[in-house]
Amino acid sequence: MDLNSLMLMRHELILTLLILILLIVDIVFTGENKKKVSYIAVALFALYTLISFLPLKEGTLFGGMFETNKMISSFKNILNIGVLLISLLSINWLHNKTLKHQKVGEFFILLFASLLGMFFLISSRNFLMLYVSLELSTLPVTALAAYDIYSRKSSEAGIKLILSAAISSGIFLFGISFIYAAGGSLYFHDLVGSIGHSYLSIAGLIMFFAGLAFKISLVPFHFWTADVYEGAPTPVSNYLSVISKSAAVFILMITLFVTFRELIDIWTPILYGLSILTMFIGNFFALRQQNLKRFLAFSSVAQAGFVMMGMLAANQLAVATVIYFMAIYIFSNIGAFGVIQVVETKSGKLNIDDYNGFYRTNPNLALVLMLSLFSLAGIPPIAGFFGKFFLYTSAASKGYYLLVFIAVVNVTISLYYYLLVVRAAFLRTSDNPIPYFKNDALTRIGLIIVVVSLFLIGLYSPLYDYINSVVNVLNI
Amino acid sequence: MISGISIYEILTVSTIIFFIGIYGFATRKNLIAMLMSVELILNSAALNFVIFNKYLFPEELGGAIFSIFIIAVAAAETALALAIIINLYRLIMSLKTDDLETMKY
Amino acid sequence: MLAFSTMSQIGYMMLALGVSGYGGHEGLGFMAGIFHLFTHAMFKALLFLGAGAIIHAVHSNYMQDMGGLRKYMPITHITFLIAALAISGIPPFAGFFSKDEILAAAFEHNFPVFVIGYIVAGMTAFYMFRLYFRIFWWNEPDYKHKPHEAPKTMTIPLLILAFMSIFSGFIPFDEFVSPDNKPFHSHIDWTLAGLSIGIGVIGILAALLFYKKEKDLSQRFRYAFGDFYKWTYNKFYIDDIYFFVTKTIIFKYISSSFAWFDRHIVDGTMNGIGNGTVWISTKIKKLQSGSVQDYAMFFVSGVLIIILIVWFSINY
Amino acid sequence: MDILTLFVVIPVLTVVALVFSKGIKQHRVVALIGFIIQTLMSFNLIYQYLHERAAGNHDVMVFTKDVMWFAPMNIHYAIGVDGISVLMILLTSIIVLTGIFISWKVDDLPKEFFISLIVLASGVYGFFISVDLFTMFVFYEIAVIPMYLLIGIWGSGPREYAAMKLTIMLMGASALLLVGILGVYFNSNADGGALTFNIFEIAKVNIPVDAQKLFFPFLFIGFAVIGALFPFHTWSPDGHASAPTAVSMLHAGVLMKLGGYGIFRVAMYVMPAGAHYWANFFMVLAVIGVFYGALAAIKQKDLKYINAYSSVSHLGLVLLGLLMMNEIAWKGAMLQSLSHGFITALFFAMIGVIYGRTHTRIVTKMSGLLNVIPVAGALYVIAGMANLGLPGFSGFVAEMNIFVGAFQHADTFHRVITILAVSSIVVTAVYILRVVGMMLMGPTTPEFKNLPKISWYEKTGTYILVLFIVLIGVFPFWWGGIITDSIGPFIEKILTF
Amino acid sequence: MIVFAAMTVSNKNIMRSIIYLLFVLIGMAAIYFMIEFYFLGAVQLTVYAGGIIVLYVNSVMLVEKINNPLPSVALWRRLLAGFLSAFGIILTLFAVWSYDFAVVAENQAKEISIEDVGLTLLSYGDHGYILPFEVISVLLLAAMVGAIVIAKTNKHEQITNK
Repeated sequence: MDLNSLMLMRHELILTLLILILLIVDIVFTGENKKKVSYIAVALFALYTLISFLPLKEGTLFGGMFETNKMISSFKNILNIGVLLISLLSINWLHNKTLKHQKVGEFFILLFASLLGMFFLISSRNFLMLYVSLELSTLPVTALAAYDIYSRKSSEAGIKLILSAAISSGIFLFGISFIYAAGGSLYFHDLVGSIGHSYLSIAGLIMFFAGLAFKISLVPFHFWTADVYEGAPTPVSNYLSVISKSAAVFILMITLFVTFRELIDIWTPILYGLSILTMFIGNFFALRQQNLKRFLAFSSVAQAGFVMMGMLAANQLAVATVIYFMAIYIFSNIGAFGVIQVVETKSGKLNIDDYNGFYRTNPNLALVLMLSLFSLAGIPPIAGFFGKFFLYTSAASKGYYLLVFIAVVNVTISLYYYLLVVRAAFLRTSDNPIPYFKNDALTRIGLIIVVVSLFLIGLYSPLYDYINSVVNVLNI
Repeated sequence: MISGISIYEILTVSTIIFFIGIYGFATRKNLIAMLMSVELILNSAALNFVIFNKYLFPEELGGAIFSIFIIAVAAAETALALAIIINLYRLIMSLKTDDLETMKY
Repeated sequence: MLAFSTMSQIGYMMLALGVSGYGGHEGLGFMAGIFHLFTHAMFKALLFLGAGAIIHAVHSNYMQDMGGLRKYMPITHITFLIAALAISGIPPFAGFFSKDEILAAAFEHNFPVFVIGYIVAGMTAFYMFRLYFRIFWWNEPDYKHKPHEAPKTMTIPLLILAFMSIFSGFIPFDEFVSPDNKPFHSHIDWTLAGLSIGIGVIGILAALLFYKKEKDLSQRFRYAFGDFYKWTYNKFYIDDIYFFVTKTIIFKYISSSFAWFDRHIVDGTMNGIGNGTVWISTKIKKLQSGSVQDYAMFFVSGVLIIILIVWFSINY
Repeated sequence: MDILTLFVVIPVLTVVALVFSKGIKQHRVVALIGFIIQTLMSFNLIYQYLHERAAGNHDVMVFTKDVMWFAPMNIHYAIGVDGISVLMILLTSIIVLTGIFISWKVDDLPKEFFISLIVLASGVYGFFISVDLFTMFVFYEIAVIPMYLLIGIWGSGPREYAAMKLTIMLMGASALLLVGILGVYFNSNADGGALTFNIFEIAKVNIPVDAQKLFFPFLFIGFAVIGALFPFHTWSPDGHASAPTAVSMLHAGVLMKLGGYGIFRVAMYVMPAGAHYWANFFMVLAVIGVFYGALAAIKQKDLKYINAYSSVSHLGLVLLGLLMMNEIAWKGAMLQSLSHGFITALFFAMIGVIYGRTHTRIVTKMSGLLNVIPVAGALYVIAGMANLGLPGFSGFVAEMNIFVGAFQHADTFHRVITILAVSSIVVTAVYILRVVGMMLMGPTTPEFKNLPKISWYEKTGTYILVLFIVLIGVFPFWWGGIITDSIGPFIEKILTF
Repeated sequence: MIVFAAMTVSNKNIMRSIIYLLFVLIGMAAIYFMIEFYFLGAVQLTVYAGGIIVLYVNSVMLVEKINNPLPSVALWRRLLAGFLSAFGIILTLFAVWSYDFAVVAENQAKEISIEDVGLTLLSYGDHGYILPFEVISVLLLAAMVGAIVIAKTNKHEQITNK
């Protein structure tokens, strides 16, 4: 244990440092200068994102409580990029909305704190660590969801999120306590092979699973999703829908594949059933939404179902594919939420019908929106297609053809509602369209990065090859 | 270890408290009361850890430490939740759960 | 008349197909059927376009408004004649070859069909030439506008088609159509050919007798050969039946019902799947009640139900 | 860069050029230049192909290229062409070229229109050059999606509904397709090799018969939906009727051909046992489509609906020909694909021309148009004649091959099917002639006395199409020869398994 | 303790509910003391009884009149929730009672002192919990910032009841 090995935690350490710097910066700048805090935050974060790409050694720390390897650090990098994009896109909203009450710095502090929680979450190899970091990732977000303190909806979203999260973490803890009783340890690697099949361990597994499924918003643990996404400020919904979900998927994958490999015959059917249920419920609810944020919430529920389908194979292909898909999903959803957020900030419009004639006034934004939605739907040559295709491949590799078929039927349903938005933006004209507006440079940079990535991740295969090559270290 | 009380009995107690918490969460009409139910749930979980630790694996401290963390997290959570609740009260002058249903379907 | 002349072809083509179907199992009959189908398509189109040109010229759809047009519309006249000859199976026009092959096939395999086909061939010839004489030779009515030759856009296709009607019979069709890529030689059986030419000629002559000039001859025939005239008269009934079959049955009932079926049943099913999905989504939206307590109940019951299902599905 | 990849790259470059061009004049010139290049390239491709064959190259596919794409799953970007795909590429480029001529006057969002059209075309090209199932599927979907925008934005009538229906049904079809592809993929190591998406690698393997029986219908229906197989054809009338002219042309002319091509190249080729097992069932569906499409066409009043049902009928013939399982029928099916492509494109072009002048497509409202717009009328008649199988035009050659092939089966079942299919020709004659009679002949409707003459760009477009229709009709052996050349491997694989 | 818990969730007076909750928490602490986890018991008492309960009391005083009875709940909801909870209790108890816990005999258990707890908490070796300890410090910081964010209002702005 020396400083050198502590550098394995580079991501977390720098991020903590960043939070502390921001705390100070936030105190230093007052009044009109508060605006600068956001730029400083984004600049620092961008710098940090760059640094984080430096190669990193593999290893464990703190007696096996914290682990890092290439897979984990590349996933952290993906999350970093996602958060960077969200921060880029949120500056516009922050300046419009919150400059008056001087809370710009806190926004970033909370955001980064939650990200820190995610990092500890995906690095944790101990259930205690898992629990604490899960809470660290949730609590700041609940604060962020209630961030817009003058909006009733925002407060409602915060309440709903924190209460749901509390009850889910209660059940989660209860489950862990059973696993602890059955396996005799809190360390993942101690638990491997020592859990055994018993009513107690199975109940524990399912309760534990429910806690993570809550974060991923699988049916029937998804109900908070739509309400919170709708009420929370859009950047926060964006964050919840991509970063929070991805991290939870990742750790769920590790725990299920490694720790609970013994119980594979138990969780496979659960995943199978919930995957179907999630896809259908998510799609059916999304079909009738007018509010775009709710719409995307249900669409993200449905996407979670697809991810579960990909996880079923429980092999290297599954892990690589799920990580790859989550990376694509992050970009697609950020793109969609980003456009919605820009429009909401500038014109206050959120309904699908308000987007009638959108292409004719704001062609570029409409294009970004369309590409993002097509990526979510899985239309080539946009990356989402490749992600989805590999998920199907992963599921089919274990012979789940029926599930693949159901999934593709669901893609068709989902295409329908994605096309509803495209229809509004492209096909229709309106007497009262969203007026043309010019975006600031940061928003543009963010959206351009999104679009470029959407094409690049899919067509440029070395990215997938890289992910595939780092995955083979799963065996703890 | 309490003499005369088996692990099963204590676990029964904690389970019942857990589900009383859930019952309370589902039925209370007041946000603060709901939050109190959450405390019951978290406490019973913490109790579980301690009991397992003591009865089954007394040579290490994982469970006990876990419950310390649960208590700490619960405190943070409560503080945050109460802050949001009070803010909501400032906005709508009510804590009824029925007033929380503006977003649905 | 336009629809009439179009529709009446169908029945004949059906018959040709029927013949070809029974025709033979060695490919000859079928080959011939197809051959005839396509040569037929050709002079049928020719006839049709010719009819179009005529209608264009006299501004009327009705035969009684026509007559003696050969003077005004020479090109149309010639091409129409070619078509009529072809359809009657007179060599060297295309129809001869194909029809001959059909009949040959029918003769070999199915004699009754051959007889029917044979008679029908004669009837066709009569029928077509009735049209031809009636339009181009019959006494001139009082034309309000002077009939004139059709524009080039019409005559040129007419000429091309006529050309093809003449020569397409010589296309080495056998090689083309042959089943196994080996050319297969159709030999023209001149006995049969003679027979079929004969019936064609008889038909033509009959039409010539009746319809070349107005009334006199046909009136006389009516008295002289009452039975025969009745027979030909009945053939007009056959035309009527054709007309009835095509216009009423195919148009009104079969086709309409297919169209209806397509729009309402097939399309309706496809749309129904879509609407059903939307309907389900309206039905279940109540689940998302907005109450966080309901959500918690769903959450807990979800966990419990999964546990229960898993427990029941494993047996210890 | 190899000759085939250019077919995907040039459209992309054209799109880029379009993005930077300004004003409708520049847009259409850029689009036109792009597609003239494409057309020249496809001629060049045919020339090169023939040259290659003449030089004694008897590979199944020529100009092949194989680049590893996603190594972990053995996905390649693998391309190559044989005689069939070469002709299909030619068909595509001709139709897109004429489509651009026909839509010379698009005034609403012209840039976007041409871009969508070109993206669609590049998807189709990609589909025809792929020999890797994954690549093929990618291009298939690329080809489907621009349709939504094309119909939705520039269409007429219930365009939103039609566009949505078309897209959803085709995507639903791709659901089946995808399951089928994955099923094939995971059985492609049956003989102990690696999993692969490459069609020809898979064809070397004997996929277990049970798997073939299971997955053949997925692939077949998946492809057949876009080829308007009977119960799944309902997207086609609505889609065609609502689409703008060039899109109807491209859609009926090219996109629907993906179905037959895919069935032949993929479904039947890699799963011969499945094909034989299912052939009769699908044959019944196909013949229902043939007969039923023709009958339904009679009753339609809208010109585009008539043509759409006619397409259902004629593409049914393609499927029928494929399922007949012999060389002549296959040749016929492929020729029919080509010929119907040109004919139906000409049809839709003429409908576009007429509609552009009369602003109605209802047959009963028009009469005697031949006097007013003689060239257009004559072209329409030519299209009609070609469609009903007049010798000298392409339709005759194609349909005859199919029927002759079909007739080679001596059992009652095939006989009945064949006769039904053949009699659809008669019905075709009815609806074609009916329209020609009602619309072109007879006294001229007063309100249409003064219609503008057909313009140069419309003429150019349609004359090109007529030229090809006649070329196929007059030189059938040349076209048939190219196809026959390439059918060998199929015979070997499907008939002698 | 169960009775108190039940009272907590059923009493119509929120202040009384809080007191009953306090009793439950004290009961928990008593159990901890009985099984000789003194430190844990102490934490339970100080944090919960001393901190959280006070927080509750404060906030209730802030927002509600103490004597206001809580609104009554629809019977179907109570029945449903009751059924659900009963179902859950049965299920969980079945799991618990069917499991054969390998209880360690009393004499083998060693005394756990506060020092042990402290050392375990702060050791960074195997079975050391310093990392979560650090994480939770960040968590508390974040929660604090969050609470401040939400509680902080700009005096110049009117609170809009949107």
